[in-house]
Amino acid sequence: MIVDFHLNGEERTATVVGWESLLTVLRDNLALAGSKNACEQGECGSCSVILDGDNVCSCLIMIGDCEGSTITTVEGVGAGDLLDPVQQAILDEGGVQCGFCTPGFVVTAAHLFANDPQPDEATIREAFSGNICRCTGYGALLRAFAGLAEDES
Amino acid sequence: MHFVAARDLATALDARAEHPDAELLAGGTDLMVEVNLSHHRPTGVIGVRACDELMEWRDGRIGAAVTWARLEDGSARALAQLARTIGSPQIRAAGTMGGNVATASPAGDGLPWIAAMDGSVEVASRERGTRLIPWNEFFVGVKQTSLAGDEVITAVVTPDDAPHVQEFAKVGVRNAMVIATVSCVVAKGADGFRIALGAVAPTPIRATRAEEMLNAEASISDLVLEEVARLVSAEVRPITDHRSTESYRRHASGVLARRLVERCRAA
Amino acid sequence: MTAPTTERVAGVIGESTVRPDGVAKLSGNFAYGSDLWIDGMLWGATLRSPYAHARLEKLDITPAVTMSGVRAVLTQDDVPGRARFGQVEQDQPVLCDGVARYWGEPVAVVAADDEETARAAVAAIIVEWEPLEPVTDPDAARAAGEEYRAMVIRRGDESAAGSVVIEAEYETAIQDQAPLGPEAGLAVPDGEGGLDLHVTSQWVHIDHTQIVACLGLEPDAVRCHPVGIGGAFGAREDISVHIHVAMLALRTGRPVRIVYDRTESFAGHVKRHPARMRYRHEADDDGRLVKVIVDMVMDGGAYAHTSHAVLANAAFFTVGPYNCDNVAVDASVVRTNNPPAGAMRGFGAVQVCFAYESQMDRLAEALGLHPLEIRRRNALLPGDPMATSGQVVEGSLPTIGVIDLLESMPLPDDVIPDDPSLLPGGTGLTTPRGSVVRGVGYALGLKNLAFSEGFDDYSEVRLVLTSAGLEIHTAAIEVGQGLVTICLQIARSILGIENIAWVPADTSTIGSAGSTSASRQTQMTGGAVHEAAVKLRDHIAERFGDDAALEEITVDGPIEQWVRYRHPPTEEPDELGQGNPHAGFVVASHRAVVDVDPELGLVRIVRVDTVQDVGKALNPQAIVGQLEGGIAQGAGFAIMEELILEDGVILNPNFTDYLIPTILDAPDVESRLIEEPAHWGPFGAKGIGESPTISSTPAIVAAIRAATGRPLNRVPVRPQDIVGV
Amino acid sequence: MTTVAGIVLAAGSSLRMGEPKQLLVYRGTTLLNVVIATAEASHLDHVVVVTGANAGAIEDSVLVDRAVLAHNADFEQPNMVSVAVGARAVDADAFVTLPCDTPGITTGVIDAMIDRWRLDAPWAAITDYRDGSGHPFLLSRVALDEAATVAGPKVLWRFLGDDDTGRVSRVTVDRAMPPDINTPADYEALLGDA
Repeated sequence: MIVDFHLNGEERTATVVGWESLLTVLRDNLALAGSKNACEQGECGSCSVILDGDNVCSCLIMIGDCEGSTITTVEGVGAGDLLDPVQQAILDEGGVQCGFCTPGFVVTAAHLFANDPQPDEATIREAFSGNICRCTGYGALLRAFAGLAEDES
Repeated sequence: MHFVAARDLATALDARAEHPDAELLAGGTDLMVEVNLSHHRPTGVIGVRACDELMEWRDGRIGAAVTWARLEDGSARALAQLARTIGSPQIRAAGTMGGNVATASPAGDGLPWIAAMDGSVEVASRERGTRLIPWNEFFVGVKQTSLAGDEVITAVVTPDDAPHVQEFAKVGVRNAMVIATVSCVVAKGADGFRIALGAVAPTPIRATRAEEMLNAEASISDLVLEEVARLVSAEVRPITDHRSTESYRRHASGVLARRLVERCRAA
Repeated sequence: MTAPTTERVAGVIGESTVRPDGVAKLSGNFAYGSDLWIDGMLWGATLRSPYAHARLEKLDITPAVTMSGVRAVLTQDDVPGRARFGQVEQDQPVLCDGVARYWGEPVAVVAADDEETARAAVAAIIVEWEPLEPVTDPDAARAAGEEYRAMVIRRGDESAAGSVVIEAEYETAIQDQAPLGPEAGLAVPDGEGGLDLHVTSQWVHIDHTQIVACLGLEPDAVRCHPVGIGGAFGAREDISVHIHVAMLALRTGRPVRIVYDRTESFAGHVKRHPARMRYRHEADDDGRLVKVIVDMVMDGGAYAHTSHAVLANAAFFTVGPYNCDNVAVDASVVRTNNPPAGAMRGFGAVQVCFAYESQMDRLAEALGLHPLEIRRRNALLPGDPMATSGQVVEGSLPTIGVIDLLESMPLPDDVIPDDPSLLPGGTGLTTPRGSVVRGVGYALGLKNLAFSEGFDDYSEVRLVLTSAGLEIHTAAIEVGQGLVTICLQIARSILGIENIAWVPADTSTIGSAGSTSASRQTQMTGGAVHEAAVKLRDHIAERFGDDAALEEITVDGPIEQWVRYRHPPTEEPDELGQGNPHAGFVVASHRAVVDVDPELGLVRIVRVDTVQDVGKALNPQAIVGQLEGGIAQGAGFAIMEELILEDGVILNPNFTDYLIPTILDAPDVESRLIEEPAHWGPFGAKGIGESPTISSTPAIVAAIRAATGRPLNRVPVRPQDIVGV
Repeated sequence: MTTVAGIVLAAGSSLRMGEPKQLLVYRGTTLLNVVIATAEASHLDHVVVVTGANAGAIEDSVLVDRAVLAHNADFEQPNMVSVAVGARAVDADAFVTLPCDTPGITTGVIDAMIDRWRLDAPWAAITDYRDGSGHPFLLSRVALDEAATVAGPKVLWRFLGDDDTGRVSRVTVDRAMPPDINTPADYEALLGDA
């Protein structure tokens, strides 16, 4: 089947069987490898994308259900090397180590701060409770997001 | 593969009748795991997450496609509490009440609430119309329900007199993204206390002996609370698996029930 | 498909320079192993044993090879060279040799035109097994003599006796590194019988040695290239996809890629050794250790991997950073049908730290001493002999420093939080404030730096100075820890050049940099960069004077400086474990504060404070990142991370049930660094990657004990252990 | 320059093997695919794979890079019919026969035959091994047309092997004749050698 959707501001088309995950189609059909394939069970958040305004795991979205959807991936958050403020904050605080979880954190952060520019710490923690990071212990990430919230106030 | 994106119930029911092998897809949080693991290759799928009727939510009737993210903000207290413990924000944005009911996992977080409310599952088919299945007839075993092949789960329905005083708790060894070791809903209505538990039997269960004992007592002393805990621990039928042990689950069931009775009493 | 190259960022040592690969990682453009792609490549997939121990009765690949789109299906008969691989012992068949010895052991590999066909072909292979009784009890394996290595350490007088005796048995379960990036490799045939292999690895040269042997090729026919790594923690020190993907590429003549899914990843890399440790500590009335007797068995699983070295670490660090004149250790690592064990952050020092620190707490309690006081009285310091090997501690070891500084750090207010999400059970709302008990616990941990026991441990670096700036050529692997940043800072500090590029080298263009493990790369490759940069600087000064411009220096072309850097030599110990097996030591302290719901056995780790011996802080932000990340892994091991086995089969090979701490579980961390320069390495820096994982776990368990009074002799601590049901 | 085509003979019904020998597992794929890959790796200008019996299953599993497929519906007929079918599928001046059951015919042997054609364009050629003669055979377009008129079994052998006109050139290969795989015992031996 053919699925059309709005991806990072562009109209895109994918020819698919239909049951594939959005993640698979992004990575294998559309060469957008920024969304990561760490667990494919919705248990790590590395494949987070914004789908019609919701932050979801793209591994759990069936591509056949994406007709007409609006999707933002990590590639659509900044503009290549020109970082979005959430990306810059993570970089400055040392919130990147191996970086495999990073795209998921970037997308979740973009979603959070778009909806709530000044989240408190409890809100931040809960918003990122679906994003596993194995390297940083989250301290640098929390400092990055708390700093962003402070900058907004 | 045949994909029907049903925007209304009639379309969904037609598709269900015409494609008996097609799978129903709501949030995808269960089905896609099976697909990703190569355990499953659907030949047809009926998507219902944007089905108008199924997205409706009003007092006493929760459309099957209502997401946990929406339910987190609802007025049914225990339902909101449990919704907040389901998976992660990403899962709650996609996962639905109807999906939880359809999967019928013993650890399904929404199920003890339905049991505590004495709720029913509303299902519909093109040929036979709508029927209401009481929760204890709908959930028949581990991941087994009485849904017929041509039916679609349309809603979870709770009676008008469902208790407003209701409390939820769930034990897991992680503070997010965790499958329940034991979950419990206690509600207090005109007929007294109701105690429902999840992850301690093949289906959600009510601790009826504990309820009877509790509701027969004029006042709830510490002794009565201890007896509630003891009876609940005895009444559940948990197993030992890689998530916990039978004995811990029995113990925790009693503790949770006792604590939630206290919380309801204080409410 | 290029390996990650590095943008240039400013910064010298001591500054918290941001990492040069950060922008690519944040924008989704960084290429990890699983992102590798060549048009026209084939997809590989692996058939695995469903049993931990079974005889392969029948293997018929006909249905797979005759499937449309399948290019090759290979079994053990197709291994072109040596049939077995392994870093130390070559005991693991490349593909099942007729008997599967662990769950998930690879049996056959497929290359097909697409992923779906490859998976379908794996499913189509006809395979019949005769299940055999698996050996899953390490004590039984030891009794049967199935030992990869047995060690005996005898020091001092076995008849010495103390007035206080503490005896207990401890157990640690299987922790998995669970790196988020899956195992992945892309093999590209070169058309001349050889190939280029791009593979997730911590040490491409040790991979290369094993790969060429099994492929039956000359060393220069295979080039192993580093790729982007999504975390490692030890999981990538051994072979996974390497030989399989290379065999498929050679056989088909096409590029082939294999990427493991999460379940395969759990099956496909080594674990932290589970251990059983029987301890007897004897101390005098002042709490000074008189004698320590230890008997331990570690489960190495089905194949040897690095079990020999892990056991040595466990045995030599049995007593921890403490003095004791009389020590007897009997330690074995055994062969079972459990998942193969190998390297994981801490490498043997983790398991014993849980045991010796629990023992120290019990001694303190018996003597009425504060936990930090008994540690202070026994502290191992420079000039002291190691309790086990007798090796005199050289260089810095601020054991007293990490105790005193930790003690001076303020404890949080003793107030149980209001926010239910910060209580045990979190948003599960299990626990009212009134049911919470707070506990505080302490632990110290000791670790060796770099490889030990006489291993010829080195790192090669080539610096190339061009008119554009400096290039650092090395095969050292950046796994996320920040090695690249540190090396650029070192070179910049010595040469005063801003423009420095990191050029990842393959195995054909430079010698080994050694493994990115054992807390060694900051000192080893950092040391190599340091030495090369100093030589280059001196050379330039001699020829061109101090103020020559880059254009002037490179007017006749680039200037190169190659070095092979070694740490001070170590020795194999004698048959009683005596000698000088180690190149140096690093020490750390942790203090954990936990809130516990004793009735439900639920724990929330409120905070973990730490003092880390760093030698010299080259990049404070990167160090804090290692400390916080290591503590999160230690916290996971303390209360949730465990692979559960049944008859050797992993029951939870997925992120649904192998639980890693989330942001709601990870403790707040306050870090303090002690800078007392090491006796070798760049600017006196020490490797600190492993320390935070070693003593954070026992500190947390000590805090839970303090809150509950339960013995808790096993990690992870489960709710039922706290409740006692 | 003249062109040479290889014709992989894969139409047979494998009576003595009892199962399609084209599909026997060999070197991680099928016997036929190994032979095709060898042919494709040689200097042949074209490679044609002629299928017949079990064509459906064989064509599902066949791996071709530059080879083309041709079908011989008359596969019960002698091999010569398949050669003719293959020859019709390509435009070439000479044809090299490659039975799918003789995986031991190497790229080097094929290239030696091609070299002979390039050297003196014989009417036909046959390979002389240490211990006998056999495939690959080479037929010029003229020889092929002539052979197509001969009836009966074993046409190639009778036509080339027994030729006494001196028109058949001999290409000497200093090695043992590669065995053809006709029976389960042959197959076992092949796997044993591998």
